[in-house]
Amino acid sequence: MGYVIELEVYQGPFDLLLDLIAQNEVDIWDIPIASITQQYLDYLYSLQEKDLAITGEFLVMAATLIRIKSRLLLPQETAEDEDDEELEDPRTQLVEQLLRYKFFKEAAVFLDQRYQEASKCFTRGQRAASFDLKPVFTAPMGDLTLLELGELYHQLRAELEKEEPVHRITSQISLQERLALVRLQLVGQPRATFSDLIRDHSPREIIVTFLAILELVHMGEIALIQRKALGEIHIEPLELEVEVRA
Amino acid sequence: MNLSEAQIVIEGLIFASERPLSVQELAEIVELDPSAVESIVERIREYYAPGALLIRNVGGRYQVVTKPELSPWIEKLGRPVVHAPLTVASTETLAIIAYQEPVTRAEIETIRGVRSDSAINSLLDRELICEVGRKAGPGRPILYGVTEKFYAHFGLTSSDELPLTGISEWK
Amino acid sequence: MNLSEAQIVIEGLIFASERPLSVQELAEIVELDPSAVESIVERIREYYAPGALLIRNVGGRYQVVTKPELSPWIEKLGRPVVHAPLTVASTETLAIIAYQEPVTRAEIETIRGVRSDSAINSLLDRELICEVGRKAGPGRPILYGVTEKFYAHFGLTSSDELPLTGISEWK
Repeated sequence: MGYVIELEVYQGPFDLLLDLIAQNEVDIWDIPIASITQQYLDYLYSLQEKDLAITGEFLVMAATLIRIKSRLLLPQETAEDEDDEELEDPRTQLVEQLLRYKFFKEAAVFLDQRYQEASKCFTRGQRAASFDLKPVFTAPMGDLTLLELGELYHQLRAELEKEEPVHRITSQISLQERLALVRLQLVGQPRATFSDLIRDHSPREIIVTFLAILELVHMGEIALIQRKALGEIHIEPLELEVEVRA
Repeated sequence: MNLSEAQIVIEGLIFASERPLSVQELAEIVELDPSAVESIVERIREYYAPGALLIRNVGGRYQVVTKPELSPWIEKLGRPVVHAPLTVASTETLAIIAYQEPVTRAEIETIRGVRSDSAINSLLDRELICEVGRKAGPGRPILYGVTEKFYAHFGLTSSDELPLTGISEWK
Repeated sequence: MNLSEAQIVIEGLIFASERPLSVQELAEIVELDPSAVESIVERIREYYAPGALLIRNVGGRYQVVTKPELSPWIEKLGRPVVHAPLTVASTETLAIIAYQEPVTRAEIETIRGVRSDSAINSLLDRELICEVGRKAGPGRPILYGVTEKFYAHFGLTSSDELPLTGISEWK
């Protein structure tokens, strides 16, 4: 025969048969079953030669084709003795299946085109979380303040630094020492600035100083004043009388 | 609410909604007739005409999307590809479900001539199809149908938009 | 590309982007001067004026949102509102992301000393953080940053406005 079938990937036996019919340019209602069957089997052999798995569906179809072929070869009078349904062209049912599959195969091509076209249209990229410009958000952050968030972050960083194994015996600054130091620096001063207090400090010392300042705020000994965002933080010692009376 | 106000509200609703909105949903919110909503949507379409956006009707629901010709630019934003390409097997299976719904796995496999479990599972994972019930009879097999997402992904207004050519040849 | 074309492209980009876009990003994509982009954004603002949308500047980046006066209508779409306060774990995780962004989960977990998946997921659900990219290197881990919602909540325009940022030696 010398007919070479490319080793295409077919979705199934219907797909393969439709391709063979198309390649042979024959009328689907009058399939030359003998030659198509041979080409079908050749394809399966070529798969086998390439060690490619042949699924059961392809083998079932091979059997069907051979059965149809043999039935077509039977003399007409024998066929007339058979049941009514056998009077029909044995190819008819197969052709109907093929046409039905062909329809959906074409519909799939249509869908694929629509899929690609539709994917060119982009929906809104962000969730519409922010249609309300008013800054009244009770949820989702509750009453968390920005300063609390900042303090929390620095506490976490400070804890991380503390947890680091200290191999160097450089000055280990304790919070208590730093607390005392900050108190000392504030004695007799109306105020100090944060940058004064951390001058020449290592990052680790800054953390501990910062924590000491937070601690002093917590104890009500000092107040922190920042006039503008990113501005200098002023530290003012508070009168402790109130504390004493309470 | 007059028509111009309704137009602004409907535009905002379609924009802000996380999913495409039907005429009925819009009509209920703005308390207007569905036909009035439809004509307002047409007005929004005209209003959008000179810009980047368009109102798309997917499965009878409205959605704002960018015009397709802008896709080369928008792809530069590196938005992850949400819809990985479908395999041929999945697209064929989807076509059968779209036309024949509700349909069982066995019916799909009869038409395709091959096992279609993995195609069905992949379509279920992508939420393009869903189980819509059980067929009466032995084994009560699962019936599949397409989802709203199917219409959105394929930019189809309704199943009427599926091509009919050749359908009479076998139906 | 002329100005009208650029206007349509920029409108589409701002609409489709998953995060607010800066003038620089837009300028790079459309290959125009930042000042030209700024004037185009003003033109889009004017174009949007009669409708439901507006271009908002969040932290120096543009995004499309619906006009605030439409919120009573949009709330009728039934967007879920979660009132549960943040857990301590989530708050800590948020603090780290706000100050250290972009930051990976592993980096967050190093600082907190505990697994932080569920805190991260909860923050993603609340849209206080989002994925901002991938870190170069093995596994290309996801990088997290805070969202425009985070800034909006605190009325910030950029991360420079976070308090106590002077102590940034660790970065």
